[in-house]
Amino acid sequence: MSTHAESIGLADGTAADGAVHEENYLSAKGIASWLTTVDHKRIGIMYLIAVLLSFFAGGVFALLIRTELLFPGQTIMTADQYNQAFTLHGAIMVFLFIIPSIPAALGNFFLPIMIGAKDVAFPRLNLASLYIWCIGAVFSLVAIISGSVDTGWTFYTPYSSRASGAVLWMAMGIFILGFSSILTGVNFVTTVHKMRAKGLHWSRLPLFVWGMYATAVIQVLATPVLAITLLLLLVEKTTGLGIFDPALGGDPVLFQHFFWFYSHPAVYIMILPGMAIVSEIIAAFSRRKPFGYTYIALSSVAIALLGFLVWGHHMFTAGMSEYAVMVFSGLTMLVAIPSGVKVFNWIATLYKGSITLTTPMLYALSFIALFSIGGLTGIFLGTLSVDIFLHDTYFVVAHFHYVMVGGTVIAFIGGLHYWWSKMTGKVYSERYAKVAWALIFVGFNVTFLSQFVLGSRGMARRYFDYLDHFHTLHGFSSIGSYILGLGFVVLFFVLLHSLVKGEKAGPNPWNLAGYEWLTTSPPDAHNFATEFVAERGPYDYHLLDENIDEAAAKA
Amino acid sequence: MELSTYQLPAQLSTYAAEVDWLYYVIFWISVAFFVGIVGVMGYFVVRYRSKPGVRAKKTGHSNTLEVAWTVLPLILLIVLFHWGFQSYVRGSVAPSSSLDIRVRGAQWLWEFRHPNGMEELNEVTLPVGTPIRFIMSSGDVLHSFFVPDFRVKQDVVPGRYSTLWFEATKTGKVQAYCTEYCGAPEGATGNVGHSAMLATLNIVDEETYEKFLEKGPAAPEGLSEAEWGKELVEKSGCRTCHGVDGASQMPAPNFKGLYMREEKMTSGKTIVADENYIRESILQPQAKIVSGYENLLMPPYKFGEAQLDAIIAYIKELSQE
Amino acid sequence: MAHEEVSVRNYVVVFSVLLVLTALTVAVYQVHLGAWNLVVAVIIATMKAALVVVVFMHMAHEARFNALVFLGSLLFAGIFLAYTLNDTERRMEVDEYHGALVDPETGDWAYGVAEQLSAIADRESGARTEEAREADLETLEGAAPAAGGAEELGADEERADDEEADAEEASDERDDKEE
Amino acid sequence: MESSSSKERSWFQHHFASPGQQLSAAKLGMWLFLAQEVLFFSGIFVAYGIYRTHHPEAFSIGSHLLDWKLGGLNTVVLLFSSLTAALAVRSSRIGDTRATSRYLLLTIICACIFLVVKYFEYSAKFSHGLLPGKFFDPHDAGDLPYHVRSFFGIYFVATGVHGLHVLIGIGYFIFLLVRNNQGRFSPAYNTPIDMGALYWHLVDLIWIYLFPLLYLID
Repeated sequence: MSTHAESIGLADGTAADGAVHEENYLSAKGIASWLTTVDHKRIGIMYLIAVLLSFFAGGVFALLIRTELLFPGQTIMTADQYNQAFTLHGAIMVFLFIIPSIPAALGNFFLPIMIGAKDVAFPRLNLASLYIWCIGAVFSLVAIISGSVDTGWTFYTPYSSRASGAVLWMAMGIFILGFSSILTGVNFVTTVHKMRAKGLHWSRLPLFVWGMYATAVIQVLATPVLAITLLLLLVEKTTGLGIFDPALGGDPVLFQHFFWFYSHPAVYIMILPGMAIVSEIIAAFSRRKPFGYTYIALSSVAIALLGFLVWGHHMFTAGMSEYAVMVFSGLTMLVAIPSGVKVFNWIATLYKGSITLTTPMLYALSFIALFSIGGLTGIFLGTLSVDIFLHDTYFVVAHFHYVMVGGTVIAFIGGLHYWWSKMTGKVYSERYAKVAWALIFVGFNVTFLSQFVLGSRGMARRYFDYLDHFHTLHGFSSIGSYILGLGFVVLFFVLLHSLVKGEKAGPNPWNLAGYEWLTTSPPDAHNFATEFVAERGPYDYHLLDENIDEAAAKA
Repeated sequence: MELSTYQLPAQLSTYAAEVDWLYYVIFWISVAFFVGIVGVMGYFVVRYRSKPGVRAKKTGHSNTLEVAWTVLPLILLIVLFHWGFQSYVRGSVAPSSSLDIRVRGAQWLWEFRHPNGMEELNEVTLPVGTPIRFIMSSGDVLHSFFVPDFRVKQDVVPGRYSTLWFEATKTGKVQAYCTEYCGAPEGATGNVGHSAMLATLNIVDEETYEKFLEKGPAAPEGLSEAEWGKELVEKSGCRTCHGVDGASQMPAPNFKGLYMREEKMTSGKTIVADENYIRESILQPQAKIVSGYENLLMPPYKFGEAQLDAIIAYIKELSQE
Repeated sequence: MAHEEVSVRNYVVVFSVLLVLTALTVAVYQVHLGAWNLVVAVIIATMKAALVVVVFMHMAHEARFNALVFLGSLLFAGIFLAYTLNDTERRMEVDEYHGALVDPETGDWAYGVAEQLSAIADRESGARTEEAREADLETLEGAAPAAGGAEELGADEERADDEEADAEEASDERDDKEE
Repeated sequence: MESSSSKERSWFQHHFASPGQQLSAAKLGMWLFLAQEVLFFSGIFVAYGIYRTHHPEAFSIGSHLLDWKLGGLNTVVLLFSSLTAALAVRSSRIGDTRATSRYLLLTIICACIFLVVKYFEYSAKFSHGLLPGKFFDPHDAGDLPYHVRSFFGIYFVATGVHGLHVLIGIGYFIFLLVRNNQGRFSPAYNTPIDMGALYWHLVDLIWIYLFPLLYLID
């Protein structure tokens, strides 16, 4: 065990110069030490690599789609290849990347540290969740290679129940990926409830932990309905069951109910971790306790619970009864409130803070701007008569990309930068990271702002070809997507470069107050050298600053 | 493409203005919120940039502020919900006096049937200024009928009917799209499948519509009259009973060599199968029946004049070979 | 564990109560109560379920949160059922065409239900070709031995005893479309 | 309990502060898993609810084709196995490992009886052509309404998925029996049996609802 004295209690902010060969979670070498590890930090790192690979695969499909749409008519692929491209872009990005991304990668790594625990409640279950993710990914890979999964990521019947066999593989793959998500959820809820260190009562939990907790609740309660939906789809495809296929007496709108009962809470599985990271970064780089801490924490839980009531707003034009349409539209308005509360509280946190514009802070601020656009356009789609016009057009595509890419992915990258030194012990170069941020910010906005106008002018979704009057906007969008792609490439080079040539990072490079900054970076195999006791809150910068003043006075 | 504003297409139905009004109400509210949020954020970031020696103020909290930015947006959203629902009801419940057009969506084509039975493919001629209700159903997978200029959209579900109504305010051609993903043929090149499933609504004035109902649709360009006749015969199911090769044992009279042939009627008279006889046998098959085919029940067909001429031209061409 | 052990007698008592409730469910089934049958059956089942959860699963001595988790899952399952029913049961109420399976005026079915119609037509005409049914029987016999005694089955009694297929009417080929 | 030597405490996971914390964490984890199972089966109950309200007469005819006596027998068998599972937990808590093995064995036997009865039920259905999906062809049942096939579709999915869970339960209980005979469990550590019993009670709960809803539609 490392004898890192200062890592307990209040770090004095100077880099840990003394320890040369101190033991940390990366020290054990060899493949076996990685494949059979139960250390939540290693599992987090493995998830991070797996998730970034699937992000790269999904991104390639996105660029293929945008290249196809650069010019009207056939550009680089045929219509059914295009359909496969957008289906796989959707399925890989949603099921393989964005749902496990923050909870399983950053959440696995930092949740136990931020509550002062040695590990998650069920470490072996955590490793099982990673392996189940891999098996699910293999099934999806077989589906991708073996042929035409062209049903859209939503698998709407009766098209999916009559489509080719490859849909069977993809449905089984996602069925298995669902269990990996459930296991992570069970793990996190139990960890937050049972494994908190002494002195860490609920009102002292970091907001990241609140966000992970709310996400885990949704993962546990919503994902099984996806499992039963895909199971029923598989049984219907193989034995002609007739629950969803109208030719056999089924009701395709019932499939949409089953699918969206999971998929709307799933979009909150995607955004809540993003919000959790942004709460951390905003508080850290304004060096203040977040304004309305309890309101931000409770709004995470409110989003998680309200998220189960509103799935019908995906189906306003699907042929639902007018009563159901009315009820769902009304409830959708409720779910917009907690998101608004969070955004206002973040901005109030900036007030009278001492703000430093590091790269993570840039990502957090752009999250607030982009997520606000995503959220506000959600109100267009929640209002009935406007949604009837805008449903299944590019307006919806732009809306959910603003929330998913502008929200979760930007927050994920912000979190990656924020904790990079803690995870890898290396420092990335701020200057180039800001270049990558600029490329991503510009590329993203060019790509998807033009899609808002495309959608409001009536351009339908999932179109292989379009009429000529949409050409200029599609051109802008495609060029924007290239800039966005370039931005991500630059970003990954910056991070990889830091791994190879980055200089060593101290335990608390930005001199922050979060509990994760109290341990060494990279952290000790058991997170803290000794038993962790929380004497102060995770955001008590005023206490931290007083200590620094005393240390400065003494020295 | 004609636009009513930078963001929205032309308003060509009575319902469009209402939707656009609510769209812009929400748009300007969103712009206000967005500018407010980003503006205040920008100002705070600049105003409270970290300066050496200046510490961040300890965070206070104010429940009034929290309650304010929970309740005020809630009230705003409830009002928006109310307007949205009111206008949705007006947009989804068709007036009772509306003209019912049957629509069948199938994989990658739209088929329209007028009340008098006449059918059109991927194109429909409709009167301006009268409420029109589409009663739609799909033959295979989910589709969705979307007319941006009328601001209406409704999924076309197989196994179920769904309805959509509008009242056009201007004559002219209006573009309609399919907006529920419905696949594409394997390996086919060019624009096929879901993105090619377009329909055009010809909005014409009242009399042109009445005249159209008699004359029926014009021949699709690029097809000669006989070829169009052949297509109509195949599409309308005549081939299930009538042969065209003069040899096969089909239950109904063979078309090959039919034109100007002498036929002995059940009434004993022999007549010449000329144009009028063929036209009459299509519209009222039971009027004159050739002896030996008494027990065959042919359903009456509704074709426009142009379509009848095309079928007759096709039969003539078959008879000359 | 903190609390003293529950005696075997308690468990057996609870078990016998569960048996009584099962018998009650079956008894209520014999009595024709119309729609109320479902309500009563669900109530009795819920009582049995509550007994199992509280006694067998020691919910009484559990941490409160575990009970909250379990009841929460029931709540969300209920929401799922309630809203889906709110949709499927209330179609055609505003516009009699919207969501109708059969055209209210002309009575013909919506498109896209070919297999369903052909199956209904088959059933009405009772026409199914001999070989198609024989083929099915082989696959079944191979799969599972036919149960011995003639199960009393379905609508009319006397039909059940001539188990062999000789008296069946011929019927046109049913096109079992292979997906 | 703390006094036992480290060999006996091999079951204690070191990242927990105390065995008490480990047990309560295991319990919470199990209840979360049961909540997830409830929602998994809720999909089937919703499909059942929708189609029963849509086609009540087809469902009641379909239900009459089922043999409720076998269903009732299965219910009693499962209730008894629930009892023996609970007794197994009780006896392992007071340290009577022989009684625990007996009860575990009884639970496994009851579960097997349940599956055998299920097998007879299924084969009776198969011989009458009442199969799921497109194989549904009740050749000697006369004029059944079309949606009886939906009833049997849901019947086979529900009882099939439930049967699968019974199978998983049997596997786990055999694992418990083996571990118990090796003397792994003691009053200080019997969490796996506790968890197995919780899972088994849930499987019984699902059947308590499935039996009246599927077999007893008047």
